[in-house]
Amino acid sequence: MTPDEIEAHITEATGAVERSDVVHGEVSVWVPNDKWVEVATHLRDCGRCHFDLPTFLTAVDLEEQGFEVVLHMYSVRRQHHVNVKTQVARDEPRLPTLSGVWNGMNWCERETWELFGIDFTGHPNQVKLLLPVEFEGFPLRKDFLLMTREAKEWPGLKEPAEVEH
Amino acid sequence: MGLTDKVNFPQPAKFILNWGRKYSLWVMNFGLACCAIELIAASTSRHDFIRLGVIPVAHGPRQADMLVVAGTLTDKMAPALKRVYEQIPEPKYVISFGSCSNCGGPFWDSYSVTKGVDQIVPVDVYVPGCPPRPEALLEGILLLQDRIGKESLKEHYQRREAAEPEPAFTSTVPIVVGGGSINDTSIRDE
Amino acid sequence: MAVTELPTAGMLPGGPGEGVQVVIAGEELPTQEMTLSIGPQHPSTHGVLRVVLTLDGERIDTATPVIGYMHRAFDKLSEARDYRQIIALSNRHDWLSAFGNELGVALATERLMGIEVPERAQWIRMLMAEWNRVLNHLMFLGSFGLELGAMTPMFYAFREREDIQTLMEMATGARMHFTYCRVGGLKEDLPKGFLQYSEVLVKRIRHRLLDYEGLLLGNEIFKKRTVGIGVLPGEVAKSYGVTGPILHASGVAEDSRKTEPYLKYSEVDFDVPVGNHGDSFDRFNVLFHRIEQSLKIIEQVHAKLPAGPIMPGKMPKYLKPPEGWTYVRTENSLGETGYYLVSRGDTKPWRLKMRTPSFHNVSMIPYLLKGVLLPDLIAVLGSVFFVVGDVDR
Amino acid sequence: MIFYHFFSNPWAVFALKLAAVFIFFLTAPLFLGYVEHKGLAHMQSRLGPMEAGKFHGWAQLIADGVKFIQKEDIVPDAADRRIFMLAPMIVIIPVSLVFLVIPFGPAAVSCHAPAGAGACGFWGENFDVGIFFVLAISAISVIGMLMAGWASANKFSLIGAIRGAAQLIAYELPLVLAASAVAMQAGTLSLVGIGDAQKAYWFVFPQIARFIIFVIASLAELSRPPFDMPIADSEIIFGHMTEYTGIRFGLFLLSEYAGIVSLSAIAVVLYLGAWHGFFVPWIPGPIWTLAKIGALSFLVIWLRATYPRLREDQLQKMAWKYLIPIALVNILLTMIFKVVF
Repeated sequence: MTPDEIEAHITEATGAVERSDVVHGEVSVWVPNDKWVEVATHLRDCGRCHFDLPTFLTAVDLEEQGFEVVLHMYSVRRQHHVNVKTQVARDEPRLPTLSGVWNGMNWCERETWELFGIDFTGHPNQVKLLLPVEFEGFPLRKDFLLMTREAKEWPGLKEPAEVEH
Repeated sequence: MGLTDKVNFPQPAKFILNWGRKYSLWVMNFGLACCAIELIAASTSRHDFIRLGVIPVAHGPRQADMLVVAGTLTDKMAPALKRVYEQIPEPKYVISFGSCSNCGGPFWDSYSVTKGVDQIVPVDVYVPGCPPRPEALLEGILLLQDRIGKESLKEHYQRREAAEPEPAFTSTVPIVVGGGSINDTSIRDE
Repeated sequence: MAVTELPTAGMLPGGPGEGVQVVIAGEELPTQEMTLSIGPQHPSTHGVLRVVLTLDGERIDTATPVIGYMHRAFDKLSEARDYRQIIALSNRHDWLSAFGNELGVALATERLMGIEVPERAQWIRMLMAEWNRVLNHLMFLGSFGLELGAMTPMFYAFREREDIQTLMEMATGARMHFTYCRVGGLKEDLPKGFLQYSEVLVKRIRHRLLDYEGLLLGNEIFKKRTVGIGVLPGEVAKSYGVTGPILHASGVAEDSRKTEPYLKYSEVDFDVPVGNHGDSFDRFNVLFHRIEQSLKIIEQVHAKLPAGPIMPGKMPKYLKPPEGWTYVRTENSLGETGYYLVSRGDTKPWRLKMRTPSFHNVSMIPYLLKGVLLPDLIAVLGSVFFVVGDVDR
Repeated sequence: MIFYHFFSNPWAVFALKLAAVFIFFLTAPLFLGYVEHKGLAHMQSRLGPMEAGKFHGWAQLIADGVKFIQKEDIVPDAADRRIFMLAPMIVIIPVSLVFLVIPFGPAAVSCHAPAGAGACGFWGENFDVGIFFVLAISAISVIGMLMAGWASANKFSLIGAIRGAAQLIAYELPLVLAASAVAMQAGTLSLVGIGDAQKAYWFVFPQIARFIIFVIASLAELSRPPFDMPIADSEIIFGHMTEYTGIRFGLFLLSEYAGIVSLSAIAVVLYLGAWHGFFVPWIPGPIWTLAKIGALSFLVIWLRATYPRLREDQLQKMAWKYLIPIALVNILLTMIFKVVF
């Protein structure tokens, strides 16, 4: 399917799409939190979508608007992509888990929980994946500062225009 | 150990003992990141540091004489490095291979990277580069062998004991491949 | 675990897959599981992966990979660096396919900024990407032999790698982290004599691949150790997000060089080697044949390389992609490496998520290791191609 | 005449032989280790040791030895101290005893030694049951291996030791069966006698299968590739040797290479015509023996460069399903031929 067809199909079939757009040939659909699992399951099982390869799941810090969780999927058979996005609140980020839908989501969600602090309810094993157990804080949030940079400016700092190439 | 840390040997005996240590540096390949590949490259066909008696068949730390830390050391990995270092029997030598293990390298501002292995273990030779060429490691080994050829084990152990609680580079002034010294502040202030 | 649950016992004649029912006397005796922690510094995990095993004799009950020993915070650091510096940083996460990584960053930025890359630069990028793929696959072919106890392929692989690295050094000036891509094109044009040496090298490596075929793929013991070990069905692979040679070995020919050609892959002719069974041997067979396909692409690039500039005429002084986002996927050596780039119009990205193949490959390890013998851990781990820096980033 | 008196004194002969055996026991493994370094290196397009001792690194293993004696002697806290320290000795002593009975040449002509000291010749001792002495004593090393593995209090060591023991049990039988067929054909258990019996033809020619079984079984007993599962470095670090440092580790290494030499020597005596040469009969017997031992040891090294390792259960399967039945059939055939002809 072409990006526009996917957009139309998902909007129609799930009835849960808040808004959608197509940029650089990539479809994004925004869905509410409570329809998250439902939409993902539909995209996996529907014969026309057939998204069988979950590419990645991550989040983007939107500062005061909370976090945007992005799920990218690909269909090997139909050869098309989709980005399913949802926004979670900043003060209590919470989202139902997708680890029952695709096996691969287990680690992706663990990583996202660890780096952004987004709680995936129902996740079977939500423990630290990359960082040591004693690490505190959620490093990919914008309010997590790189202390080395804060302490001292990098001595080799140059603006791009100052060097050739 | 045993006698070697208590007695000053006469010159011929010392020469033979040092010669043995110099040409039999079994290396514990503590390959962590990119530099590990260059370390392996240094041990294989073209560069082949086995020529110099650096033998990469020590699979465990117990049989090793030299620890080459190649690559980025993270805070999560640091306890493992400390443990491996402690498992190596004396006399042991440490080569810090690559910018990451020297000082954090391109990940200097990361929240999870240890900025320099000399915070964890004492270092004898620093090999700069990201990653250094295998030739740089070969030079580091040659310089280390020179030093081993001249050292006295008794003094070696005394220095180690004096430096015991603090790792850093107090054991002896470390070698920096390509010249310079780690105490040379002129480079930093530039 | 009760002894009765064991269909076959590994240490007795028969072995796995033989279907010999072994009745163990003294069933009432309690047996104890052993927990064995392999890694983070262990010869078989090529890197700092740790696998915690519970063993029943030599049979693995459960295997839990523990990652993060190489987590260097690429995602966070790239938010503090401009695009030029990110190219240098991205080299380092998958150190065996450095060029493929920097290519992805450059492509993502170019797409967001709408930069048209000159023809010649695209062809050269493709040439370098394929040479990098050969470098990467040679490394895995060699190290797998070493882990199974055959020393020689490792040394042969490095002999070839040295040759290719000399070639790469001619163009880029670096042995491992090339930093040859620039947003918009390349650092500089190919030096004189590069193409001739490249042609010579293609022939030489094609000839030397016969050695690997003899030492590994055609070796009876190698086959005994790998055929039927760690079988991964295509559906399971896909549900874990596994891509690249492992997915191909499971019979799924999904390769973004074919399905969504970037650079000039639509203008060259090559095949995607596919396995039938998805076992360790198939994964290696696929890897081996991918080298041949890469060499084939390289030969076509030699013939078709056009003349022209390698950077677009006018580049902005500051790289400031407009507000927006994009996801660029490239078929890197080990699978799909993608960059999800969110820009807010600054010189630094707002968010750069790196999607790496190794992360997904490793997440699939518990599935493959369930119920195999301890020696097969090597055969499985070695054939689940991963680079630890690519797993942890 | 002084020589006559010297050689007729059994104690002098004994001392001389002991010294010779000891020197051979120390130098042959070192030489083999050096050949392995260089041989592997040249097979893998590198150079191998070049610096130690200046000329092509000939002193590499001596340097290793000098280093081993200086290393710290670590006994892990959790280890069973006495057994841990005893294990390397248990491994190396049986291996060294095997060297006592290897015959390198024929019985000397002008031999006037009194009865009781054994006939005079290029061997340490001519036992009447030499072949069983060798097979029995070389099996003792595995006890040392088990001791080392158990006492190290290391899981990798334990797995390695258990593998080693399982391997030895599986391969001792084909080894003994293959050797006993030779004893049957020669009509004697004495190694010197077996050597003599091959004057007409080498025992490898009548039945090559038996020789191959013997070589495979010895490789497994030595834990050399492709049967090096007990010390498989990529799985279990170094097997039973994982926790050993310095000179104790050196003893393990020495026993490994001495084991290669001794089992090659036994194979040469049993199958490859011991000191009997061909084409150039004027070359003395001991040199023939040494050359054959060298060639066979080189084969062992060569295999290391070529083959990956098998899996433990595959090895067991090979032993019980193939090698032992073939060896038994072989014995049967040998018996029939012996009776008929």
